[in-house]
Amino acid sequence: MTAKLSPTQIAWRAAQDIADGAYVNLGIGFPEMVAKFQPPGRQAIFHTENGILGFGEAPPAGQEDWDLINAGKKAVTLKPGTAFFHHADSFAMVRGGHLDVAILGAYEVAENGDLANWSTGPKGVPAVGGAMDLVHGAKRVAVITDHVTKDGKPKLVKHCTLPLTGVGCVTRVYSSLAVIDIEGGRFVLREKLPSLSVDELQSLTGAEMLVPAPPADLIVPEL
Amino acid sequence: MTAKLSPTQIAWRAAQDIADGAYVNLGIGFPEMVAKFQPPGRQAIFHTENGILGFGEAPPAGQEDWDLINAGKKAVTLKPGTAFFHHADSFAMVRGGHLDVAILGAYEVAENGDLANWSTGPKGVPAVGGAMDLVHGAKRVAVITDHVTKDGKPKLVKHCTLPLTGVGCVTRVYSSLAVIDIEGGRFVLREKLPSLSVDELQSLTGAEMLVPAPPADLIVPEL
Amino acid sequence: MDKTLPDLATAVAGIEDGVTVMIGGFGGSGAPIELIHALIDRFLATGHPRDLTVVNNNAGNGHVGLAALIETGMVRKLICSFPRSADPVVFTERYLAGQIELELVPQGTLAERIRAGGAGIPAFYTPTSYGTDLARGKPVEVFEGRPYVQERWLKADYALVKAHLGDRLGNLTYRMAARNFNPLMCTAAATTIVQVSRIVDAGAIGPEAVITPGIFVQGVIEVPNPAQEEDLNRAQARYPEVAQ
Amino acid sequence: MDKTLPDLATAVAGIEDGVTVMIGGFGGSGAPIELIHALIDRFLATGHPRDLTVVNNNAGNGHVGLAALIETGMVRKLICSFPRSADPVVFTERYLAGQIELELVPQGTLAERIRAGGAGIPAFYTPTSYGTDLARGKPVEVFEGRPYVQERWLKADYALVKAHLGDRLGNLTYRMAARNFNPLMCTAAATTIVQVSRIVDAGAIGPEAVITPGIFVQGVIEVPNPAQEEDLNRAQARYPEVAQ
Repeated sequence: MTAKLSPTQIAWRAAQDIADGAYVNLGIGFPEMVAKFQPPGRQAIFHTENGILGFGEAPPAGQEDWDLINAGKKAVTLKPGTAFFHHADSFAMVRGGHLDVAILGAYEVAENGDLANWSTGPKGVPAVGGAMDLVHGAKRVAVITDHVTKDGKPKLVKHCTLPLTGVGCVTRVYSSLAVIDIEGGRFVLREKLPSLSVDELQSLTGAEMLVPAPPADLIVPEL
Repeated sequence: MTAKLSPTQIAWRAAQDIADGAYVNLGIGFPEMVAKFQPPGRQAIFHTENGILGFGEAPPAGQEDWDLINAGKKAVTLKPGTAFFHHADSFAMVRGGHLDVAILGAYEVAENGDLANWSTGPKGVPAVGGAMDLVHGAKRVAVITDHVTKDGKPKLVKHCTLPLTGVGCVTRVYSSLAVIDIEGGRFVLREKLPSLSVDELQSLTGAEMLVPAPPADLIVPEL
Repeated sequence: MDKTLPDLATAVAGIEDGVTVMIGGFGGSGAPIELIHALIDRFLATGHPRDLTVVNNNAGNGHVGLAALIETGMVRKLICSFPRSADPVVFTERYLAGQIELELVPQGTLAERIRAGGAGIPAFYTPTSYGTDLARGKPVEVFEGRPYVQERWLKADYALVKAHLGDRLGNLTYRMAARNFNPLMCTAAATTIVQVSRIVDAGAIGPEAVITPGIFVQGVIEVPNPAQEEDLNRAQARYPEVAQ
Repeated sequence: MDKTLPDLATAVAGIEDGVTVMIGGFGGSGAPIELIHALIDRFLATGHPRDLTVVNNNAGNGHVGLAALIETGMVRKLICSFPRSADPVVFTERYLAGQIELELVPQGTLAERIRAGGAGIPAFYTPTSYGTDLARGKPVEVFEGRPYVQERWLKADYALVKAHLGDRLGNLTYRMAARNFNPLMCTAAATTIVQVSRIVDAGAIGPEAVITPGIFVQGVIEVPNPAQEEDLNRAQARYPEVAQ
């Protein structure tokens, strides 16, 4: 197995593209880690579906207030400038295009920007939450994901096989191996791990990557 | 000219049908007078389109606060329990069927409940305000009006000739001569001035009135 | 006019078999646990109400609140966006056994459908779910070159809501993110019953601080120190206390 | 991040010819008089912006604020519900002379169209205006046996808004019924510029007291003791002070 970035490192890389003052929604689970890695001097404002803008980090254990939680039902904290609102206003922010960035996990991303991240098929209990709203709302929809599945199959694919979350919505993928944009219905390689050749990366990717310029080295600190 | 009720007296009569605790919107101008005549022991809660529920009477002259006005741009006052909200929430109350009664003025009311009260035709500057929303929102839409125009023509008609405010929306008319319900697409006489015969009233009305039971006397105090 | 109710039993007494009940909250925050438990009490005593359609963002957690309501078998159908939680065993078992129907709705669409129900808007268009399984059978229309899915309003016979302060006219405030779906559900139900931590005099809530104006509220019941679902679940509570 | 603006001229500097500008307020309450006057100043100095489409509930009163904006000839089209006032002479003359276009919209539909613009909802159905002249040419659909008119969202390039308190992140409160259309317009414009009576530190507005969260606001300018249209009109003020 090739060396690859840890989830924490992928989150770090995604955080570097978030501008100061950006309004950002982080999907529940793994994407929540992005908040920890804001570059010095920048401060994003985080939105959560359940009606908070501008919340702070998790409180110390034992100091949770269960009326102050994020969409993942984890406790958060107040900061100066936090605002509360109801769910319809919250999704007006999402659907109305007021968020600058949404960062979500993925089961599959297709070269045309289709995303599948809510259902692994007819078995089990389906659950969608706010993902389908987020992918059509934020100005920029990015995905953070392992480049391949646990079985080694590409997660960046020609066509999604799993139920779609949204059509043509993803514009950038931060994977464990590369940073890939989606432009004009194609994967465009921007950065890759220096230890990996473009051919090796292509072999782990389910659709052809365009490489219009030599990809930059994807360099991430030990975390 | 037959004796008739003054606008103040029509407003008094309309006020008698408003239950304690009812949520009520009064159209701008003449209908606003209804608020003055709530029967003892009853307290309606008044709504105004520009985002106040539960406001109080006009302040003394010179004590107006021009951020505290009703839809007619007249100054009102706060009462314990007043609430402010924005215009979309205000019309959610209207359109969503949360008001018990709306009382409006009329140019014409047709026997099927059609109302014309916003435009006297293509001349001049048209203005509609909240009337078209109110007629399709409140649980009960009542009209207060002179029974005939200044020229003596019926305002209760077979078909409206002026531009409509709403279709089939009015259920009761408080006129200067009578109280008339609209049921099953027909005028139904409920009360009339004792000085007036049913035939006289019919001659001033532009469509046939049903009189299923002897009409009650419409008796209103001197005001 | 005084909308205060004497006790929890009275608050839920009117809810009949087969009705649709919106239940506020997002996970445990804003969940009207005591009202739900009062409804369970009534069912255990009388066998009613049953065959309920419940609208909530989630499907309950552990064995209290909404999960307990499902566990008693009172719920025929659930309309929600995310039937997962730390401990979703009650819903999961019922669902996989085919004992409860699920209508899965994207969260923002769920919120907007409830708002539409309260605002008298029978249908609206949203980009959400276009091209996905959740848009199946729904009309699609193109506006300004982009496809949108037509969604319908959602209304209820009852809403069970948790607020923070309430006055006798039904004006409400909420505590932090416990607001979530609660103000929307107040608007979309024919009868909205609210549990508040404290009933205050009219005027005690400033007119600019009112989040839900009283016009949307039919009954208010004071429940001081309401239980929080997360605390109950950490204590492994079950409702009713003796397992069935 | 700091959204405060240095002066009124800077606040309105980006507004170009031909754009759509939502202007908050209902009559004089909540009308951003100083922002409007700053826009007039710019037009008088530079000849721009002109050919504006303005969205407001009314059409101005007397010779200040929106009426003055119309009087200078900057407004090509007005979208409003009620172009009448105590002194509507400016709009009335222009309209009857065919010098300004009018799109008349029922007040609740106007509010909902603006909300829809801010909420990403391109169209919705309302019973309002069904069967009237104002529904002409609009699609009608029947839901549950009742006919509804399809209305479209309304968005703007700019919103000029009056609020009460604002912080540097753009969180806002409003004063009494001066709220009206202002919070909606904040959401529906690409760039929302707000005049506030006082700029306060982030955190000075409690998180439950925020009416417009900062995400909907691009610029905040402090205007202490803002003029009230009613007072200006009682004093028979004109803007600019020398009649044109």
